[in-house]
Amino acid sequence: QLRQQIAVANATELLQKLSDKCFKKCVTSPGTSLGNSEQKCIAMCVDRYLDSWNVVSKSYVQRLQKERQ
Amino acid sequence: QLRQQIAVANATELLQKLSDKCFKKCVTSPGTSLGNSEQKCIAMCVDRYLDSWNVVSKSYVQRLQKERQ
Amino acid sequence: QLRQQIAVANATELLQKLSDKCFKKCVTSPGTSLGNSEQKCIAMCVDRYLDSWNVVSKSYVQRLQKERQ
Amino acid sequence: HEMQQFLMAEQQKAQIQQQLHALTDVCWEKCMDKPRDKLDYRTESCISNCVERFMDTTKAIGVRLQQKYKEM
Amino acid sequence: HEMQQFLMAEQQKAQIQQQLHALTDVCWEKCMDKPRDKLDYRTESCISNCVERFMDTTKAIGVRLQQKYKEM
Amino acid sequence: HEMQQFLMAEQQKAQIQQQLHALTDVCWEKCMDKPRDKLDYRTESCISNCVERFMDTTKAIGVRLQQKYKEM
Repeated sequence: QLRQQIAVANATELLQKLSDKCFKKCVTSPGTSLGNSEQKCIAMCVDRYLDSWNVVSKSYVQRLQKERQ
Repeated sequence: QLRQQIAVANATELLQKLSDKCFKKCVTSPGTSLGNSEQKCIAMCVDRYLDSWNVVSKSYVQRLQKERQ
Repeated sequence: QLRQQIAVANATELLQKLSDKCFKKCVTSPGTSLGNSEQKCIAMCVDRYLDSWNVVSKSYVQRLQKERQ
Repeated sequence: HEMQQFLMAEQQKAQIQQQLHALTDVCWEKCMDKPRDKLDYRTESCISNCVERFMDTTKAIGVRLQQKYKEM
Repeated sequence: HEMQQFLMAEQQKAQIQQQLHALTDVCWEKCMDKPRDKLDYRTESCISNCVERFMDTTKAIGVRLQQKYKEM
Repeated sequence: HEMQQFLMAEQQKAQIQQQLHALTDVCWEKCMDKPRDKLDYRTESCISNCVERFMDTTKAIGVRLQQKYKEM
């Protein structure tokens, strides 16, 4: 149950961070609906952020392993 | 007592946010006292922030209600 | 033990803040190693941040004392 | 049970307050330039659009994340 | 009682530390450009003015908020 | 004892997650301009360098802080 709470907390933090960052990058002047290009930008923003998360994780783990040797 | 703690926590967070935002917006180069125009700017900043809070609350609640239908 | 926990929490927060601020100020485009000028900038950044911390503490305590009178 | 209900209601209220703080923060930065003596119409509609679009954005991201998790 | 006093004193200390972190943060961003090899006089007085003016600002805002609450 | 070990392992996992969030945050701001339809090579290597240099920076600062504490 604790494990689940941590997973939920993580997903929540990810959703908050993504909303914040992708809204700031993609919706420069908020109108009466999300335009097409804003929607595309948001989708790409999410995908690139997850890519970045993966690159960060890989680099971080490699670094920790190098330091342990 | 819990209700009171939440209210206090909220007021504290509001005071911190306002100090931070209005100081950044209104006091560009801090001198030996708060100038007249800085004081006016701070007062307007507080009033507009509370206005914004009200607009946000109204829009947020309307949206939640629309989604529940 | 509580006192120690607070001290550790403080040191951790200081280390996080310093990493964040000095990395942003000194490493503008991260390369394959920290360059000489980046290292110097980081060292100066830490020293100046601690200086600033001291100036802030002194001013803050003086102000609190003035207000108590 | 009453205590538990009370606690959950308070927790929910605290969460909503938290979201209002966050939204006001985002939309203030997005829409407010120099604070003036009145909230003009342009800024007001910017803020209310900002809240709506931010919630749209969160929703769109939630959907996208679920897709991604399924693909994994 | 001793334990309680100790805890409250520690809590107060932690709060002050927290405020010092926050103030250093704000005034560093306001006053420090590129870090140099010494804290020059101009930056030092900017920081100490920044602390004083920030505390003035917080006070002014506190007063204004109380007025507003009374008007409600 | 098992429970304690489990809790510590979970705590450590949470700390690592926290660091990954923070690193992704810093390196995203440092390396990503407008998000495109692919992660190009330049951005990818910027991010991985960013992680390495950030960790170097934290290490260098830790060393410096310890020196400073000894001098006090």
